[in-house]
Amino acid sequence: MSEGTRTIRIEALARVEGEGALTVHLREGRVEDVHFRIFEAPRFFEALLRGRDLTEVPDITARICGICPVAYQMSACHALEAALGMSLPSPLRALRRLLYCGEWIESHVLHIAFLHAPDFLRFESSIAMAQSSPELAEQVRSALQLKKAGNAIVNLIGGREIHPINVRVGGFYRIPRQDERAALAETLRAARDRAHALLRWVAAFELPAADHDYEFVALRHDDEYPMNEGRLVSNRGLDIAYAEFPNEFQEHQVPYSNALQCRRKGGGAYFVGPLARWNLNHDRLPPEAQQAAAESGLTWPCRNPYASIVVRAVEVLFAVDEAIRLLDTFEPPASAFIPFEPVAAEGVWITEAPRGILYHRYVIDTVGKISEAVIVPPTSQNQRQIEEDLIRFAPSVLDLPDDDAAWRCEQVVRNYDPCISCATHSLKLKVIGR
Amino acid sequence: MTSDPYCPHPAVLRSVEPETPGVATFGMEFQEPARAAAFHHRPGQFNMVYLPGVGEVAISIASAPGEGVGLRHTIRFVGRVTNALQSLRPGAVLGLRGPYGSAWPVEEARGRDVVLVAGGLGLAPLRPAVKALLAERAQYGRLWLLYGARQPSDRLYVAEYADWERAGLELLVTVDRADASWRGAVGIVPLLFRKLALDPSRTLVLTCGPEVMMRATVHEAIDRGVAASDVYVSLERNMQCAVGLCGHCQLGPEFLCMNGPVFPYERVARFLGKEHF
Amino acid sequence: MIAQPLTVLNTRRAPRPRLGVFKFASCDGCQLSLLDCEDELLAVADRVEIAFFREATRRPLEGSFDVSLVEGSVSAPEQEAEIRDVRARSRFLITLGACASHGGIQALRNFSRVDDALAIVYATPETISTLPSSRPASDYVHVDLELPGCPINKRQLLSVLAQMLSGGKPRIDQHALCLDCKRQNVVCVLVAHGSPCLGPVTSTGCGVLCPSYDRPCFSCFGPAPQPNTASLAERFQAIGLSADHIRRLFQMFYNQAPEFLEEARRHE
Amino acid sequence: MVNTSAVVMEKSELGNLIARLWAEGYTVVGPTLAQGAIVFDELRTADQLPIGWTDEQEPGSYRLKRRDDGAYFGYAVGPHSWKKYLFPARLTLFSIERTADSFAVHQGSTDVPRYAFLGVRSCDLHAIAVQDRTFLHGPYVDPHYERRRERAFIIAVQCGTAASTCFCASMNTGPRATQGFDLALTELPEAFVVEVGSERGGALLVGLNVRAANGEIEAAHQVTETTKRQMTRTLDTSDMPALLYENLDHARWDDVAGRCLSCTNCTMVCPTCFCHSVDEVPDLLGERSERVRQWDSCFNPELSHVAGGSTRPDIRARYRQWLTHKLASWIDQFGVSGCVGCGRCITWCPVGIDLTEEVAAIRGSDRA
Ligand SMILES: Cc1cc2nc3c(=O)[nH]c(=O)nc-3n(C[C@H](O)[C@H](O)[C@H](O)COP(=O)(O)OP(=O)(O)OC[C@H]3O[C@@H](n4cnc5c(N)ncnc54)[C@H](O)[C@@H]3O)c2cc1C
Ligand code: SF4
Ligand code: SF4
Ligand code: SF4
Repeated sequence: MSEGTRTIRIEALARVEGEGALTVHLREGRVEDVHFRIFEAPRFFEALLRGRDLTEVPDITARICGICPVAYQMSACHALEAALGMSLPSPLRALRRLLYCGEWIESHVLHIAFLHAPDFLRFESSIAMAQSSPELAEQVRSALQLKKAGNAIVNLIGGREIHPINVRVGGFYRIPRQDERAALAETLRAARDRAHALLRWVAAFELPAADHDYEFVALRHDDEYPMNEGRLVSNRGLDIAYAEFPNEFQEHQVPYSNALQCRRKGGGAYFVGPLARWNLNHDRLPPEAQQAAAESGLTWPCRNPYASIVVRAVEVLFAVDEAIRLLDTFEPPASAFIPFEPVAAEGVWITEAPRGILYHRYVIDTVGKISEAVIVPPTSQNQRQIEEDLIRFAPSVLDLPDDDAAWRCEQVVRNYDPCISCATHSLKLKVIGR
Repeated sequence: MTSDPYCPHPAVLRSVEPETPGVATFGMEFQEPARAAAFHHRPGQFNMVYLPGVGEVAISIASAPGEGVGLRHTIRFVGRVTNALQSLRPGAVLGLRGPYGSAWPVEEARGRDVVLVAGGLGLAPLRPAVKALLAERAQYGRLWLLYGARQPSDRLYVAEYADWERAGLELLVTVDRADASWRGAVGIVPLLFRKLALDPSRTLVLTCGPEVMMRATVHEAIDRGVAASDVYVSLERNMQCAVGLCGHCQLGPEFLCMNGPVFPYERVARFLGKEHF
Repeated sequence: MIAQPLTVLNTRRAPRPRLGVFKFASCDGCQLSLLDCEDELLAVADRVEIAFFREATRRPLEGSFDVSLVEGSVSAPEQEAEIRDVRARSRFLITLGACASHGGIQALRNFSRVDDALAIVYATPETISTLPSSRPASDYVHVDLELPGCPINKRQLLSVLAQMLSGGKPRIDQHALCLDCKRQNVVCVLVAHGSPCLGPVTSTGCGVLCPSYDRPCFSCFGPAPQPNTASLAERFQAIGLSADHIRRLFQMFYNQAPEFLEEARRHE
Repeated sequence: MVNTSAVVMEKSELGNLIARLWAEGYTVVGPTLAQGAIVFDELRTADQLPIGWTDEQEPGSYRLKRRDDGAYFGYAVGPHSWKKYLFPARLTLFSIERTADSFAVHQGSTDVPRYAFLGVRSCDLHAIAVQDRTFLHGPYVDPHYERRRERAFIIAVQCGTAASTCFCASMNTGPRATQGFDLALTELPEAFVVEVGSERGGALLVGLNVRAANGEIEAAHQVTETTKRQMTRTLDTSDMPALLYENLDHARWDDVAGRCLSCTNCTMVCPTCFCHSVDEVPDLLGERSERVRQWDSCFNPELSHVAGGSTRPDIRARYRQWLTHKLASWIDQFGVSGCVGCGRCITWCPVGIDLTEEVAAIRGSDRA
């Protein structure tokens, strides 16, 4: 089967957010070309933001992605607050971290149980998985309840699971009441066992062997596992402030895709997301999470992209505990938000979306209108890495029938939990300035 | 404690007879014999018909009191509930509560001439009045039924016309649009009035149909000398409780479900003509 | 035997009704709402056959559907044929959310000339496929029901499915948000705080989120029937909003809804 | 006049009164601060009352303000009315469960709270009496209202302040509460004068620290007299209902239709509006459904929906329906006006439409 030319084509990737296609061209047993094509229709967010009031940015950018709207709201608010020279008091900071925990849990569990696990267990979907045996049904049901607990956080702190309404530049609209917070903490405590069970479940999956020397890029914070702040670091010595991002990274248009790909300047692909965070911040996880990770057999460092699913489960566990800690130690602030007056300025920020670093940069004018916006989502950044993984990996599936080969290739893509809606939020307006 | 007036009672669908395209008559019977026995209605009253999972609507009782077993409802399939009813087959269980509302003045009509004027589905609530009048034919003077349908195939209860006529009803039918087979009148119902040899002083007029048609009928009758207090109309509005609590069916001071649907025209005259009131 | 044969979805007769979920230009949020029904998802999957749902299953697109849920706006050339194909395969087509029903937030670009922008922006604009504007499905095909929201409310989606499974044509409430504000004891943020709330002209459905978070509604459920936007805009002016602010309020998620489009124009 | 059997109760005793009610099995509800307004909610202690606060109301505007004293009841009426307890905004009437060959009706729990309403104003007492006529005194009785109503304990408060939107004096519904309560409090600077309106009211006082009143009775009387004089808004109700019936084509309806949002707020805050819808809420399995009753409004186009459209298809028709019903046809239906002059609909209309002004405009150019 390894003679001649062959093309493995997946017209539309399933179980990813958004619309993407994959083409792997093989010739004589060699990978000739790989195109991870994102055909999701472009939505021009960076253009739409021009002329809008800065207070509208968190609501508008949330709509880039229904799976990780909180990430957009977090990066947007922090970038704008940076521009306005504001820093938030610790209770508001804590609420934002809490909100992010909710999104990490909800998004990771969705990916683990619904999008990725069926690959490892060879089901078309988690619904088919649930319908196949009582044990798997229980597993799926438990994952759903865990996801619900994550959503409960976003629901309370954000107002609703998708496109939260309670986030604003300067803080929040309303601080959840004590009774609401207490009920949420209870829900989360009840979810801890499920988080452990999820980790045990995925840890038992048979991971294909892989080992590659990636450049991992993530935030790193002085004493926390990174979410909303930190410096941008890599395992190859990168250590920069947010503002330097454009000096080190650059987006490219590729002819076959509606999304731009981001690469290291003068270099190549890099890897963002849970595995990068794990490799760069493993020491910032609290002892319980570290121990659970160790028991699950996760190594550090870990260069197997298939292990991402395990890292996600570790992060879920961490986020549940972190959310409980944040709720238990919460002291309500005097006011739900810090008022501000607009000034002409520029602001840059990066936060850790579930899928990796999310860069926002805004230029605002004297009356608080946006004059320029740049957004670089994690999926754009991983896109080149995904292609390179496929080039490395494709030869090993050559002997499989087309459908199986396609499936194995998809699994490689899903290691990155690509969010295609995010990646096509724009047609790069950014290029204009250059 | 007061029992819940919103509560439907199970009834079994016994028969479905197609009447015209989009209209069928449903025969149904309360599941509990006691409830069936306790149910007494008067011509012109209506029931609330409930379809579990879908909703509840007001439907006139098309059968006369004491006419066979159970109750008959003639229903046009126009919306959510009625369309869902359309697919029911005998044996299905639905809910019923009633009877509600006022009735045609069948008793008051003794000794007088009666003109029944129906437009379209408006014949359904008049049918029990026809049956009641004919059941005691000798008690009344002349009995006319003026009936207007959109087209010949839209006429309800065609099979019964001969019996009615034999029993002493003078039936005049008109259609908006005739077809090749149609030999009768063409035009709007109120115009049929002009064909009647009325003695206005001894005539009662009962009408049910679209509001515009009823208004024209009323004017025609009054123009012919019938007293406004001798003209009865049956009105429709959205109804949800049927017991004067929910407020949907108001027309000025009237709750149509409780004080109506049948009114002496006099009582509602000043509001009926008000557009969108 | 209870009210048996059901009109819209036939639940009692095998096979189960087939459900398809389709995506056009969007954020995925509306279809995610279905996966966010953590307590009901498996029950839904039991009652209906989830026959196509790319975000959740590898099953290929085949056959026809009793109900199709369509997310996203038509904004690329090939999507015009796609939406027609979905319609042809579907008995009952429901659009999910602001994008599918009105073009969504990305329809803000309908206000500028995308062709020109493309040429300036792209080194090779010809490789990018996009339509000049972002359009609702109803511009191309008949839509049986539009579920409003950016995103939709999953409760409303479940209610629609439940109604169909019970044999009724689904309906949803579309009155002004204020009615539910009051039913839920939420104090009016416009009257009590002077916040520019769009609730009086916005369709209900969200569950009164913003006012219950001390925030004025910014209409992610779009216009209620017969919205008196002019009177509300006048009120906003009286409480000190600039024309530009009023324009932006009406140019959000439902910027293409005729009533909002027109009101925004009055404040240009 | 103030009931001469009135007694005097120290302000500090109010907490004991509340505790007493809870101990007797009542759920005490009354005014408290929330969401920037004085709303009704459960009260466990007296300090949950909006002590030292007042409300400033104008058409379309409501603002809380600090008072310069520590009055417990120094404000007028807020956005909530007692109907939210007696006629809940959303209520599952019963559920229907499909059985093998029929369906079964499951009535919801009949074990509703026994409410004690603390701080009921005179207008609201009249409003409750108006709703009694709707739900209890017609040919059909609503058991859901009945159950809540017959168990409710009512503590009125005589109004010591009128908002600019109040006009109870015009409607003969206040400011002095004379009947329909178990107890009525008049707040004096140092104490409450307590009138007893029923036997169970009197019984509740037994064991509380109260003393006979003397001079306080006249002082209490003066409180409402002053309030009455403060009231600036009036509604001329002469020749209702005829005035409105005869002006159904008045040009003012078009004028108000241009302003009205048809948002339903006025009907929702009105303590007498009773329109509701009954919806079918099926479950996913098709085995059970609920009959859910919710507040509805004549401003909701759906309310008058019939196959083929709405009976009142535009805002003009809907506003006209509301006003004529409230002030005119209500009298024909129930023998009283549907308006008790509480002014809520004026304050809580987002665009400040004022029914007294609309009536004045129609009257001013009556039959013009
Ligand atoms: C007293 C009375 C007697 C009636 N008798 C009959 C009859 O004998 N046969 C018949 O076919 N129809 C009759 N109707 C009309 C029937 O009630 C409506 O056609 C039916 O409510 C439509 O409901 P739907 O859910 O199918 O339609 P949709 O249009 O989906 O209506 C939804 C809701 O609107 C209301 N509604 C819609 N149309 C009407 C209407 N015309 N009148 C009142 N409420 C409406 C109902 O609450 C209904 O549930 C009568 C109505 C009344 C008030
Ligand atoms: S807060 Fe907004 S939605 Fe609620 S009643 Fe006020 S205006 Fe209406
Ligand atoms: S209140 Fe308005 S803006 Fe807020 S969630 Fe609801 S519809 Fe959207
Ligand atoms: S109509 Fe207005 S003033 Fe009169 S009782 Fe109702 S809310 Fe109060």
